[in-house]
Order: sequence, then C-alpha cells, then structure tokens
Amino acid sequence: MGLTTDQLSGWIRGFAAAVAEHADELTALDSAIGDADHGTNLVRGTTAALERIEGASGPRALLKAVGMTFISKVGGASGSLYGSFFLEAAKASPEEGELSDVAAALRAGLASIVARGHAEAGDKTMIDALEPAVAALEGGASLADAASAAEAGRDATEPLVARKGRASYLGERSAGHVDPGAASAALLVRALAEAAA
Amino acid sequence: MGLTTDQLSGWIRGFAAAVAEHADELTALDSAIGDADHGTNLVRGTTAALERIEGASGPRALLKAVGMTFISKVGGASGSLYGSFFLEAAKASPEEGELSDVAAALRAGLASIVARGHAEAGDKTMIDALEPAVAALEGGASLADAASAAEAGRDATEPLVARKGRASYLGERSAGHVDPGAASAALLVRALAEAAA
Amino acid sequence: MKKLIGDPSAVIADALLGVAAAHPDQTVDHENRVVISGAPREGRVAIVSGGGTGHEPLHAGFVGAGMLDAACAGEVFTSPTPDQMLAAAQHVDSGAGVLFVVKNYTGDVLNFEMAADLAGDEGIRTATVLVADDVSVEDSTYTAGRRGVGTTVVVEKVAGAAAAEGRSLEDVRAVAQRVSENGRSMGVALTSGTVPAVGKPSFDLPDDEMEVGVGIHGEPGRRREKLRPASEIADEIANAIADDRDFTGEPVIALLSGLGGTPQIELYVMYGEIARALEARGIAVARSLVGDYITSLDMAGCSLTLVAADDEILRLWDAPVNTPALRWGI
Amino acid sequence: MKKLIGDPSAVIADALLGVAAAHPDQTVDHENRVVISGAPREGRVAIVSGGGTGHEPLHAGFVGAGMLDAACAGEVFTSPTPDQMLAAAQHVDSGAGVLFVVKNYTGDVLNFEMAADLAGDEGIRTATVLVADDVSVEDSTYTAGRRGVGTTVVVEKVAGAAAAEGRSLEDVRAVAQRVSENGRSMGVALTSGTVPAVGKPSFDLPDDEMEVGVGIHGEPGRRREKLRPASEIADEIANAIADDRDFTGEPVIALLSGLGGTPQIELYVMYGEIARALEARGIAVARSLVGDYITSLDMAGCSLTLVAADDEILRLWDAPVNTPALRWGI
Ligand SMILES: Nc1ncnc2c1ncn2[C@@H]1O[C@H](COP(=O)(O)OP(=O)(O)O)[C@@H](O)[C@H]1O
Ligand SMILES: Nc1ncnc2c1ncn2[C@@H]1O[C@H](COP(=O)(O)OP(=O)(O)O)[C@@H](O)[C@H]1O
Ligand SMILES: [Mg+2]
Ligand SMILES: [Mg+2]
Ligand SMILES: [Mg+2]
Ligand SMILES: [Mg+2]
Repeated sequence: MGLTTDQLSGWIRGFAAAVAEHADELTALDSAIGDADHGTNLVRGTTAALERIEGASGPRALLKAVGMTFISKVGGASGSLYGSFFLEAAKASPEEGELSDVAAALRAGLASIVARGHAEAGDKTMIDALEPAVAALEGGASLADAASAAEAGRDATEPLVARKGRASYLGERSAGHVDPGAASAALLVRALAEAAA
Repeated sequence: MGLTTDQLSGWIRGFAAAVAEHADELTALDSAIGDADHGTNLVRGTTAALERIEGASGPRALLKAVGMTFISKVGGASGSLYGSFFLEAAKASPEEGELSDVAAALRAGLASIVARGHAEAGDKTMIDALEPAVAALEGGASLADAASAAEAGRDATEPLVARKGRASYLGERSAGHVDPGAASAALLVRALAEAAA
Repeated sequence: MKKLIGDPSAVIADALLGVAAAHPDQTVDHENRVVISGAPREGRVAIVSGGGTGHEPLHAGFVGAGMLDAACAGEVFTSPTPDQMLAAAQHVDSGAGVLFVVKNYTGDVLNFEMAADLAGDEGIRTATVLVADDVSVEDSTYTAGRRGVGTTVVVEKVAGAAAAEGRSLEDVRAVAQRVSENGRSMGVALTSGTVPAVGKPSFDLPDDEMEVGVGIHGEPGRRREKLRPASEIADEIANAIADDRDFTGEPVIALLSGLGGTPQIELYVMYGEIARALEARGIAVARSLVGDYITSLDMAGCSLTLVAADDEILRLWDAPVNTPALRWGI
Repeated sequence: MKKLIGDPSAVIADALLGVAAAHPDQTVDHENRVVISGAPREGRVAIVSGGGTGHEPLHAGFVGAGMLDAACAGEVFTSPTPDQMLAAAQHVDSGAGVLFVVKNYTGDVLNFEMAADLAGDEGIRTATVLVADDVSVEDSTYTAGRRGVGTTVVVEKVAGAAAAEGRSLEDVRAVAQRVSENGRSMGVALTSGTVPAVGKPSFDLPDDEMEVGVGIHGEPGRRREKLRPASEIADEIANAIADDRDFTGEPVIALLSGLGGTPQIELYVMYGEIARALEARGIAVARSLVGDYITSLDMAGCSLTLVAADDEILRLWDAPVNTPALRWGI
C-alpha cells in the first residue's frame, strides 16, 4: 500500500479543500472553548502549503515543504504541532519512490506532536483523533478504517475536560464541546484515505 | 393677584414634583437632540432647592435661595439659566409680603436668560415656552392661560431647527423633536398656575 | 447597561476615589470634585479646566506638572458649577492669576463666566480661552457655534508649558488662544455611549450604520451613513478638516483619539489611513498622539484633531509634562 | 461587526502601517511583522517579546528605550511564528544575547522554543522567561498550566531596565523570572470581544451576566455569574489573587488594565474599590497603573495584576522608560 508523491500531494490538496469547507465549523468549535482562530489558522497554513508543494519531487521533500510552511506561516499551537507532524513524517519517508510504510511515517509525526506538546490521549487534543488512527493502521487496518477511527476519536473528545491547550483554561466548562484540533485531525486522516483510494 | 411666600414655595414644590414625575421624559427628549441629562439635572436642582427653601422668609429670599441652589448644584446650561431666572426674579420681588407683579418678576427672570444665553424666540430653547407665557401675563391673562401658552410654545418647538444649545449641533436633524428645556419650562409655568390656584 | 460601577448616581464620587488612590501626585477635593496637581506653582499662572465627566482622561488625567493645575468634574456630560470652578481657582491661584480652559458648550461657557465673576470678587485674576474646533458644526454667529473637542488637549498642554515658563496671564492666554484658533476636529461614532444614570444607549444605531460628525456628549452626529471601511472614514474626516482650514505648509500636531469603547488596534488602523490621507493633502504631521485622550463614555468611534503649530507652540508641546495621561521629559 | 478597519484579513498589516506612522522612534519590519526600538543597544542584552495581536498596547506599545527592543505581531490571538521571532532576534542582537518574554500559551511556548533553536543555529544566545500568572486557571503539572497575562507588562519593563544597565543575559533573565514568579492576575469580562476575521462575538453573554476568570483571547471564563457592582467584583478578584499568594509585608506593583472596550471612568471606579479591597487585606500598593495595558480586542472588562516587588524590582520599575504606552523619566 505505497503512496506516490502525487497521492501525497493529493492528500494535502484534499486536506486544504476539507479545511476550507469546514473552516467556519472549526472556528466555531474554537470559539466555544478556545480563541476562535483554528479554522483561519489552518486555511492560512494549507493555502500556503499548496503553493509550496508545486513540483516537489519525492515524498520526503513534499512532506517537509508542508511542515516548514505550517511552522513559518501559521503560528499558534496548531501551526507548530502540525508543522512538526509533517516534518517528522517527512524524515520517516523516502526521498524518492513511494511512501510504503504509511503507519510508520504517521507514527513519527504523531510522536513529535506528543514530544512537543506533552499531551496524551484523553487530554482533549488532536492526539485523540490521531492516536486511534495510527494505532489502527499499525494493526493493519485500511486508511478508510483509520479515518473512521480518527472520527470516532474526535467525537469522543466531546465529553472530556481539557487538560492541554487553551480549552484547559475553561476547566469543567470545556466538557460538552468537540476539540477543534481533533476535528481538523479527523479531516486530515480522511483526506489521506481519499487521496489513496 | 399677589402670591404669598407659601404659594411661591408651593410653586417650587410643585415644580419639583412635576420634574420628578417627568424626569425620564425630559431625559428622553434630551437624548434625542442633546446629551440625555436634562431630567437628571433638574431633579438634582429641585431636590436641593426643596431643602434650601425650608423656612425662607419672604418672596425674595425664597426665590434667591432657589436660584443660588440651581447655580451651585446643577451645572450645565439649565443650571445656570434657571438659576439666573430665579435670581433675577428674586430681585424683582419684594422682601416681605406678597409678590404682586408676577409678570414683572417672570419678565426679569426671562430677560436674564436671554442676556446670558443670547437666544431668542424661535431658537428652540426654554425661551420658546417662557416668552409666550410671560407675554400672556403681561397682556393680563391668567396664570392658567399663561401655562397653556407655555405648553403651546413647547409644542411649537418640535418642528424648529435649533440654533442654540446642544441641539444646534445636530443641524437639520434637530427638527422633529420637542426641546427638553421648553418642556421643563412649561412644567415650571404650570406649577406656578397650580400653586396660585 | 453593563458597566463596572456601583450606584449609577455615585459614579463620579466613586471614580474620584480611584483617582485619589491611583495618583498620589494629585490631591482630590472630594467635596468640590476638583483634582489638584501636586506640582509647585508659586508665583506662576495656574491653568484650570473642567467639564462634564465621561470624557476621561480629559480633564483630570491631564492634571500635573506642565499641564493643568486643577480640573473640575461635573456630572456626566454636564458642566461643573461655578462653585466648583471657584474652589479650583482658589486651590491653585498663587497671585499670578488663573487661566480657564473652556470648551464651547452653553453650559460650560455660562458656568465659567459666573466663576470668573466670583473669582474676581475674591480677588483672583482670571482669563479664559475658549475651544470651538469641531468642523462638523456650522460656524455661525447666530448659533451656539462650534463645539470644543480634541484641540482642548493641545490647549491644555501648551498653556501648562507656557505657565511653567513663568509667563504672564496675558501671555499664557495669548498662546493658548493661538492653539485654539489653529485647531480643528471631527469625529465619527460606531455605537452610542450609555449614560450611567440613564442606563440605555443615548441613541440606537443599526449594526451597519455609523454617525458622522459626532461630539463627545452622546448626541447623534450631523448625519447617519452606512458603515464604511477605515480608509473611507479617514478620507472623510481628514478632508472635512482640511477643507475647513488650510494646514499645508505648517507643522501639524495630529491627535487621533478613541471615544472610549474603541481598542487601540482599530485606532492604529485608522491612524495609518489618516496619515495616508493627510499626506495626500500635503499636510505634514510634526507630532502625533494615538489613543484615548478625549472620550464619550463607552462610545465606539474616534475623532481626529489637527493643530497648526508654529515654532513656539511646538516647543511648548515638547516641553516636559507629567500627568497620568500625558507624560514625557520627566 | 462594527470596527474601524478595512479588510478584516489585513487588520494587522494595516495596524502596523499606523504604528509606523505614529511612532517614528520605532522601525517596523512589515514583512516579518516586527516592531523594533530605535533606542541604542550596542553591547547590551536585547529584550524581545511577541504574541497574538489583539492585546494592544501589549507588545508593540512597549517597544522603546528601557523596555522591549522588539515585538513580533502574530495573527489575531495567534502566536507569531518562529521565523518572526528569529527575525526579531536578528534585528536586535548585538552579541550580548536576547531574552524572550513569553506568555504561557501552548502556541507561544512552542513557537518561541523553535525560535530559540533557530537563533542558536544562527549563533544568537537566547534565554526565555515564561509568564504564567492567571490565578483563575488551576496550576497543575498535568495541564497546560496558567495563562500569562498582566504580569507580562511588569516583566517587560523590569527586564528592559535591567538590560539598560548593561547586565548579563543570565542576570536579566533572573530578575525577569523573579517578577514572573511574584506576579498574579485575574480578569472579568462584561462582553465578548469580536475577532475581525470571525465577525461576531466569540461568546454570547446575556445583558445581566458577566464572565469571571477570563483570559485575553476571547475565551469564556471559569464561570458565568450575574453582573455585580464594582465593589463586589473588586473584592472577588482581589481576594482570588490574595488567596493564591500572600502579598502582605511586601511593596506591591498594582496594574488594573481595561480589556479594550472599557472606558477610563469605569476603570477608576474599579480601582477605587480595588484599593479599598487590598487595604482591607493588608496589602500595600507601592506603584500603580490604571488604563489599557493588556487587552482583548474590544472586550469590556478588566484585569487586576499584583506583583510583589523587592527593592531591586522597584528600582528597575522606576527606571526611565520611553515607549508609546509607558513613559517616564525620559
Ligand atoms: N499540548 C498540545 N498537544 C496537542 N495538541 C494540542 C496541544 N495544545 C493545543 N493542541 C491542539 O491545538 C488546537 C488549537 O489549535 P489552534 O486554535 O489553531 O491554536 P491556538 O490554541 O494557539 O489558538 C486544540 O484544539 C488542540 O487540539
Ligand atoms: N443659549 C440658550 N438660551 C436659552 N436656553 C438654552 C440655551 N442653551 C440651552 N438652553 C436650554 O437648555 C436645555 C438643556 O438643558 P440641560 O440638558 O439641562 O443642559 P445641557 O445642555 O448643558 O446638557 C435646552 O433644551 C434648552 O432649552
Ligand atoms: Mg485557537
Ligand atoms: Mg442636556
Ligand atoms: Mg449636559
Ligand atoms: Mg490562537
């Protein structure tokens, strides 16, 4: 199940399209328990990334370009975390040919989010969508199933009390809302499944 | 048709009661074309005046106390103008006995408003209510008729474009609203008619 | 009404308690509602201003060395009384006389006139400078004339600096008068302010409209328009001012003041557009201030003031000043 | 949305044009959105801060002699990127190193960490002081910890003064850290702010309610309550701070900041009540500031910050400073 550079760039384009479509929703989620910018942040990041991946040759260069763009254009928590995710996924990807071990690349990306943000599953962050997806892939599930796992993880953030990110400032009041980063991460994994299909 | 000190103090009490009853209305008129304080200003002035006229002996002392109170407690245009009105009316009133020439006292008060404020009839001010009332009295009308003249003068301010006071800043937009000072002046004359009755 | 206050009728007394606590350099005469500078004034002219409350930092925020010696606080949007002004003059006169800085509103003018009479009776020499700079009001001898707005800040600063140089009352008045005559202002409002004692906005303004040509007392403006981008608003107010008086060829002091409810980020966006608009008209800004200097309670909006400054005015503007709201050189 | 702006997505670039026009003492790197002080810094430590836009005057308003050497402006409520921070460090480093003043938000912390790495790669020494002073947030190692709010202003002032004395990076960081550890804050909101790109308030708040324990990013507070008089609000926030740390027996720097949409008259009413509440708790205010210092767009409300100050901190606080929003002694 290797992914070509074209498919990977399709992933980013698909993620950009999904972010654009759901931007208001992501921002609304962030209004409820954060600072109302998650949609705008990701639109800025994905729009800039699309310009930078034009003609990138090879999985590593492509993912690296995406990571660098997120870091230098987005700011906030998500810019840094998604940026690290792509940079580390790039390092776990080949310079040429196909990305064959998708699970390993995603695991490397996720590990860097954890390393930077010190959050764990259940803290009501993007990790709650990414971890079940990566674990599913590692267990041999399809990308489509991984995307469903991410979506289930996203939904499961709703009742949680946040322990990381801005939502943690709300204490008990953060319960009852889906985490915006988990929602965008679910879009990310779904876009990957669709690009690979 | 002389007025005793008791009747004059009844005038001030009646004016205070009318101002209290219509305070919101006066302020609403002032909101439309001024700065939303005419009701509050007059409540402050009349409340303080009631304290100061207790036991005043003679028309002049009584009216002077009212004038001084307005000047020292109210501020704004109306504090100074009503204050001058009462001070000059006091000067035209006897120290003892009854105020017999009511028209002359009111004319003196009105003249001082004109002298201070440089407004004339038709400028959309309190003068538009006071002038017809004083003129009516001078022509031999009853106080009740003078009060009606003041009310007619008040109503006639509605279509006018203000040339004096804050309402003048609105230019054409001041038309279509009754002048707050004309409204309070009509209350003043009506209170006088009732105190004398 | 959503305000950080207690009893709405006690808001001025309560705010003066805060002023006294926050500014130990100032003395507050709570009975007369006068804020007095702690700066020495032996033998020099004293500058006194005052007006309705609700325009903060005007006037009490400008009490201090190099600016006002005392400020009287009236009720909200209501001129103080002559008694207050007399008390202020008595607090600060040291024999050289007192300059009253008066904004042109009927109430302020009348009450300061009476105060000048009372002060004369007490042997205090006074002079008055009147500020009437709002170009959105027609300038006519048949009306109350123009309102006094932002130029007041510059008049107070320059008069205070002239007084600090030990100049005579006539001299101080003359330069203050020159500032007053050379200043022009105009304001726009996006929302109405709310007078505490009233409890609801002074006027209603639909979500997509603004008032053009507003003063600082919550009165509606000269006209109501659709809300427009900052660039167009800047062009409108800059042009209205520049059409009223030719500011080219002279150094200009520019003051962009928020009206109380407008955050700094918006004021800076506006100032960028104002700077552009002034440059397009050939007007050279020598000094500028951007912030809340003359406000109207919690009204959202801004006002622009330009003062044409000769060398003396600029020098006095640059002189040291130490007040809560304006400070440099000390 | 009623704002004095143009294109909502250009609000930061537009505001920086205004900053450049209003403050000729500052230089603006428009590409990187960095505001740079014109004060000399040869051979001394430089102080750099930054954060999301919408908190003005924080941080760009504190750029100038004796305070910040540079400030980076992120998008509204969004931490700047490491590239911006690196550019800022490169602009102002003169070999003695750069202190990053960072408010404790995940985004700010992560991006400044990356910036420190990048700066190291470029041979620039950096140190970081983190501000995490909001007592309304639980202080726990399992969470993101407390937000950084008003104490940031004091940290920036004191760090700038220490740098101006020519002290080493380690020294400057140490005293800045001491300020950070000794500061506590708490805020309340009467209205929600509106993010320009969003166009509507971040949260709805009924006319008779307030949010207690808010930060500066438009997030709701710890809880919602009926709106109460200023005296009760003052007691609540003063007590929350004083319960968290004992401020008795030490001189205290008190900062009462508006949140952007609150006029000064209300802040002074609040400060009067705060002064009373602190005195009742035996807390002695040595220095105070009342005004807009750290805001949240056009939110109505206020935040109180107390910093326990030793002699050195007080001396550095009193040292001359010349920035658009804080100035004395120069
Ligand atoms: N420490 C963390 N670890 C992992 N994810 C985090 C962490 N902090 C925040 N996030 C994620 O970032 C999202 C917020 O992103 P965004 O709104 O773009 O940034 P900011 O919080 O700086 O405004 C949160 O919903 C959460 O999923
Ligand atoms: N120059 C003037 N001559 C006569 N009456 C005036 C003049 N200016 C204002 N007034 C009256 O004063 C009224 C306003 O009083 P008030 O609201 O109490 O004072 P202010 O205008 O200072 O707020 C106006 O409605 C008008 O009738
Ligand atoms: Mg966010
Ligand atoms: Mg009025
Ligand atoms: Mg008034
Ligand atoms: Mg953010």
